Amino acid sequence: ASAIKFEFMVPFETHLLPEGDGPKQEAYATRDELLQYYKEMMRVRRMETAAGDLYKTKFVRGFCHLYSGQEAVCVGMEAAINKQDSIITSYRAHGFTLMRGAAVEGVLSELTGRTTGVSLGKGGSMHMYANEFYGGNGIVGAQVPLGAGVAFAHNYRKTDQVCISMYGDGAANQGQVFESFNMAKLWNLPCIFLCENNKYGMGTSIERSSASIDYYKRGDYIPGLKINGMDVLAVREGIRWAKKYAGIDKRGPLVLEVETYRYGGHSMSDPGTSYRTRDEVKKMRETMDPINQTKERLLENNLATAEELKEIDKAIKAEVDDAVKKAKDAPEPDLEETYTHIIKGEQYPVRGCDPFTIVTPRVT
Amino acid sequence: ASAIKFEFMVPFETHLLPEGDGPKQEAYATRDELLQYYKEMMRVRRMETAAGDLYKTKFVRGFCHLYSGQEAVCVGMEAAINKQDSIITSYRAHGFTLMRGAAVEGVLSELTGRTTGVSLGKGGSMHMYANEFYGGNGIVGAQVPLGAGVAFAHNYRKTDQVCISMYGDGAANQGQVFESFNMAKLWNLPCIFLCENNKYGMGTSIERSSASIDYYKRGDYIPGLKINGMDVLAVREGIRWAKKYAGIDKRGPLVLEVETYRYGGHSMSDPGTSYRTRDEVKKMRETMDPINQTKERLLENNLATAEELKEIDKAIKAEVDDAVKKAKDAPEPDLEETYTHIIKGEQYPVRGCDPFTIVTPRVT
Amino acid sequence: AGGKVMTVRDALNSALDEEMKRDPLVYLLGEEVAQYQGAYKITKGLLDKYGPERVKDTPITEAGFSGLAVGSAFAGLRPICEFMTFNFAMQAIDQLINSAAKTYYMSGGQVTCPIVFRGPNGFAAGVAAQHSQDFSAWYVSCPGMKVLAPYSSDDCRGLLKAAIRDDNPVVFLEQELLYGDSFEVSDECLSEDYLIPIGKAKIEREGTDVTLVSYSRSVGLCLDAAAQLEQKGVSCEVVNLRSLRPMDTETLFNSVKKTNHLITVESCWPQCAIGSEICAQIMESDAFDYLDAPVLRVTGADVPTPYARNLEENSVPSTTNVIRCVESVLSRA
Amino acid sequence: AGGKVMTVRDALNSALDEEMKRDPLVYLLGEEVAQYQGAYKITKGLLDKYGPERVKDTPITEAGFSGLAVGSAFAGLRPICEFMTFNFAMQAIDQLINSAAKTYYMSGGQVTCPIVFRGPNGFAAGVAAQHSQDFSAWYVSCPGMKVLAPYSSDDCRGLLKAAIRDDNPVVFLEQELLYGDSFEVSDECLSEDYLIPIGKAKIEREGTDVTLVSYSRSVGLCLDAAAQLEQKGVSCEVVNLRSLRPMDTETLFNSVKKTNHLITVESCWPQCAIGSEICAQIMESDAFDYLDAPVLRVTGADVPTPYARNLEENSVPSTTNVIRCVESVLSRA
Ligand SMILES: Cc1ncc(C[n+]2csc(CCOP(=O)(O)OP(=O)(O)O)c2C)c(N)n1
Ligand SMILES: Cc1ncc(C[n+]2csc(CCOP(=O)(O)OP(=O)(O)O)c2C)c(N)n1
Ligand SMILES: [Mg+2]
Ligand SMILES: [Mg+2]
Repeated sequence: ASAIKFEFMVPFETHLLPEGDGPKQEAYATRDELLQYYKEMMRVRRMETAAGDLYKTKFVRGFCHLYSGQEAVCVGMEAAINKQDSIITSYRAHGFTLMRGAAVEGVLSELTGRTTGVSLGKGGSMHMYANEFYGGNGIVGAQVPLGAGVAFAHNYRKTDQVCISMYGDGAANQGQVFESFNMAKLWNLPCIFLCENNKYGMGTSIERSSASIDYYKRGDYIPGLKINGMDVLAVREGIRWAKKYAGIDKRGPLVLEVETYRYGGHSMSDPGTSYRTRDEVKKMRETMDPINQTKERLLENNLATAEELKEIDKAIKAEVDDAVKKAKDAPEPDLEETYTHIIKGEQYPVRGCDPFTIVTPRVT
Repeated sequence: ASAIKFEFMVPFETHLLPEGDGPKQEAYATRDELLQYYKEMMRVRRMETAAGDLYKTKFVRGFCHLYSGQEAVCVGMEAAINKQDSIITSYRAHGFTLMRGAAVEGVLSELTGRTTGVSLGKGGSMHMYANEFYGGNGIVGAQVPLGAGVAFAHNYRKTDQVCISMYGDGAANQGQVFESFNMAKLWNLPCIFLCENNKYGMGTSIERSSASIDYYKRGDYIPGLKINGMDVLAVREGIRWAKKYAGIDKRGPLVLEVETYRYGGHSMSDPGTSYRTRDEVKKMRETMDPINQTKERLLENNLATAEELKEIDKAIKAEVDDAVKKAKDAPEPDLEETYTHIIKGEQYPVRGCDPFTIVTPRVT
Repeated sequence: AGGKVMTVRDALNSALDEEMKRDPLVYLLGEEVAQYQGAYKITKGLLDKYGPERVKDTPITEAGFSGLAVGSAFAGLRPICEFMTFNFAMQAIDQLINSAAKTYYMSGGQVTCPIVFRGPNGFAAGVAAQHSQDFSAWYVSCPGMKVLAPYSSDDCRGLLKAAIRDDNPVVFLEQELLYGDSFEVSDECLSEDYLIPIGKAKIEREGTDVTLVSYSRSVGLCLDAAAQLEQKGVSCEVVNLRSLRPMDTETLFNSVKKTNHLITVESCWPQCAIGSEICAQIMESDAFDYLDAPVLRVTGADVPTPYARNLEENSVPSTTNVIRCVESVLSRA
Repeated sequence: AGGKVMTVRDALNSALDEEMKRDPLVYLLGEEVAQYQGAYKITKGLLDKYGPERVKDTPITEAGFSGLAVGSAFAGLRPICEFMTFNFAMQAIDQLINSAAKTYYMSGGQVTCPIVFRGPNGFAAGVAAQHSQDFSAWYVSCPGMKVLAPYSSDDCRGLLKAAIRDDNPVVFLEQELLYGDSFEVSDECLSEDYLIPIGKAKIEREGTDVTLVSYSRSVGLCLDAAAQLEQKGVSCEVVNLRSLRPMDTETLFNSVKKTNHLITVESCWPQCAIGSEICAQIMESDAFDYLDAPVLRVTGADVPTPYARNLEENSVPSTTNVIRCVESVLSRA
């Protein structure tokens, strides 16, 4: 299939890169590619909507941070890297879990706390993992050095792989982010630091949390790139370039800023309307939506018909509906599982809530 | 007394300051001023030598970090600020304790662990305090947000005072330094972050610890100034300007880098020769010594005679010798003091090393 | 009690409000405490009342902002430093211990640190392992710190006000699951100068057969268990420690001398926890001779908190655990 | 023991060396571990042998480099992360607990974390409050972590090698004041495959009258006290726990069943410490019935460590404290 050229509405911006370096301000994509991205973004969107519904009906408990609006980031990233490259992110992790190989059912069942969940029901919304996906981390900022460590391992093994170590605009001020920058630069690690700037921490806008909101420049001495995170092709091109820079050409770490937007509240308990206007959210949905943009590209270039897309939507809906059903029906873990997976290998007796509850778990 | 003009051998360098802003590349100083700085630097030097000797004779125990070579920093700073301005630094704190009002005897007696020590013998080398001097802190980097907090208090009270929050080139990579930068900038705090770059952490040169060794630029979005820390007048002018900028004009925080050098090892247990050459140390002593430079300025400009300086040296020697004697002879604290100053106000029984040792301390 | 009820949230909020009104040196900082009105709305309305100079939203930089708060306390202010939860204070614990708790001592009394670190601690519902650790024992271990763990609205008002007026660093451990709970409060408790003395326990319920000692939310568990056991003819005395450091062992031991049986109840992990300490202290005291059976501990299970509802339930202490222990010690007697 | 002696420093150094030789996935990082040969020279010679890719000097950024080490363990390497002292690990403790210890559980067994965190812990001489805290109890409280606290050269070799080969995060608590001490080592101990099983205590000295249980440097204190008490006709059994989590209570309780008296000896602050936990566990076990007197604890004083020589001495447990407790429990019997 022949590829079509797309110019980016929002250009990349660079920091500390030599003149002319950085990704091109355009991308080529085939029908198949665009259809795939459409499908993947739609799957994330539908899954997140289902997760929200499961939350409202009390099948999901505690914290639950949805990814709606930000789908182009996880889909564009996955399109640019390979399965041996690594990703780590914060608690807003459902989309990545899916993109790194989990089934919708695995994610939703984790949310409902069932044994069929990707973490066997033990991690919940914030703690999901997959092949070369290191979570799902609940402590703001803490995953950034972890990601640098995964990159360290790639470097140690002398591979071409990178680790993308992600954090939010709120997390971008955390000290260990800067500590990681320093080590990654000193040791020339294939680490792509990626700040997902969705404009808000919990209820704090970027201007109120960050003395500099040019997140792609905050690596200071580390080159940076700003990417339009509402355009899946821009994300793909940006990450593709970054992967070559850091992984293949071994030019050291990068700090990327991906501008994006979350449609919902910070978590399910936040209506998400006290610190921003409904209009702002509406406008973003109407003008920047990553799924709509991809849809328009497909339709405007006659790469797909509205019918075809509807078929895709329908199939995804069916997939998600089925997953919801399974996530509701799957069994809760055995109570014994309370005590398993504390440590690996030889097991020792574990104390429950009273001295009469002493369990020696099975070996894992 | 009329002031004489001195041009700086090493010019200031600035970061993010408007063209023409920053201190002048020259200073005026009177005979009295120069004599005073000479005297103060010499006093610190002699005191540190005495501390080293007391260490070798086992009157001082544990860690002991000397300030020899860096005297121009504490003396130049004190000349530029007033008694209501605040300073906080790391464990390399003897010089500041003196400059902020302690007597040599108080510092040395703290080192020998006597009740006449500035911290009653309870803090030792790393934990000395004085009026608007918040220590003497042993955890690398931790004093930096503390200093920002002191600046916060000045701001809260709407004064013109500043806090100078100091750290080393090794400490400059600590995450909480960057966290402090961010808050200080967001809140426009009168905080002067001051990196004392003496070229080494413990045994690690700046190139091996820091991906960027332009410490005055590492505030990124915070304006910076690089100062020759071997020249007491340069330090004075730099700090004077910074105090006006941050304290009086309320233009927000600054990041200063003061280039200096430590003559001795990192602490008394480090010979200080495995990671740098003897020649390097010798050359610094011969060409850059802050005390010699001041002496030469006095002599070359006929502001003082060699005789006069010798008299000063003699007086300081006598002062320090006397302090050494007192520091050796002063009594150790009462054993009861083990239990005092844990908390202020109402006291509760404190357990010693066994269940038969229960002491209710006196109220403090 | 005049029948007036108040939620724990309102108790905390009103205590903060009154103390900020009383002393202009008191200010509040933390994540989302101002514009968002607090992640759990404990600081609701305070920004409006006291303005952005005294109610400060911080960036998500726990080490930095708690260090800043400590520094401002050294310089004479009286900060109240909110952690969104104490789980996040782990990133800052060096500042709490090495800077806040130790400096008065290291300085020979020159530098004081009047600061309150507060926020929810311990279990919450469905938030998994990184968000439900109980840090009580760690802070209790550290000299120079006072550690409070209120249960009721009354506790919260009286202890928070006392903490803010105290000249030492105080760790004030709240419990998210209690915020919405209502408790009766007396007129006295509603007074602007209502202070509960730090270091004094409260007998929440008198009894004769066994002492249940606890703090924070687990006090409720003990009261529930006591009510159930009453049905079975067992009379439990419930001691609410309120203050964990200093701890009122006198009240506790007197209760033990009366009931001759003791169960400790908490939601810390079992090892080196508050219950462990009580066991040790009782062995070293004369109360030991009054025990008719060894002390038993009810604690959180010794596992990272799991997410799944049933596993989580299994890792949080319940009345079943308490009753089982009570029955065991009484049967041994 | 064939009369060969080895310092604790050499024991640790040789264990590191052999394990790095054995497994190319093992690497070492920390402040001053490479070019400077270690602040306390534990890593001497390793840079020369294994090169800068495997022996890495880090910047002074504990949270960052320990997080990085944990991440590399997730990705299959086997890092040994040195803290210059565990005091500085407090800045990083969130990474040790929330990232290293909990992830295997949270991931339902998907992500493993084979890492050793090591360095000196507890008292050193003349370094004051911020540099002499004993963190044993904090780490012991945390499920998902193994915690080792060696005493002798033999302990150090066998336990460090076991820790490096373990698939879980291990906190390995050394003691600076022991580094220069020499101990006899057996031929077996010198073997490259000498492993001491984690979770097993060692009876350092057999005795009949009272059990002294301890770990790390305090074991030496117990042995000294035992020697002195022998003069007075008291026979002490000294149990070296070696492993604090998991803890070999079986060996300990068997000893108690024999001697009927127990003293715990450690240098943690008293509250919520290892001794507290042992008191609690013994109450909950059948060993309790064998006790002829309540357990007493010897600990560090409940104060921030003072600098002055005499105050410092007064805050560190001594043989006097041990002997006083032994005499007390025996007189009660
Ligand atoms: C260390 C720490 N502090 C606070 C929190 C509570 N918290 C969770 S998410 C969040 C906001 C983070 O914002 P951002 O980094 O922009 O990520 P986003 O949610 O927008 O993806 C906060 C304050 C936490 N989990 N960890
Ligand atoms: C958090 C922490 N990590 C490590 C140490 C041990 N340490 C003390 S001083 C030092 C080197 C600091 O170098 P620098 O900041 O350049 O200050 P300088 O000694 O040169 O004045 C180190 C690693 C410490 N005290 N605190
Ligand atoms: Mg955000
Ligand atoms: Mg330095």
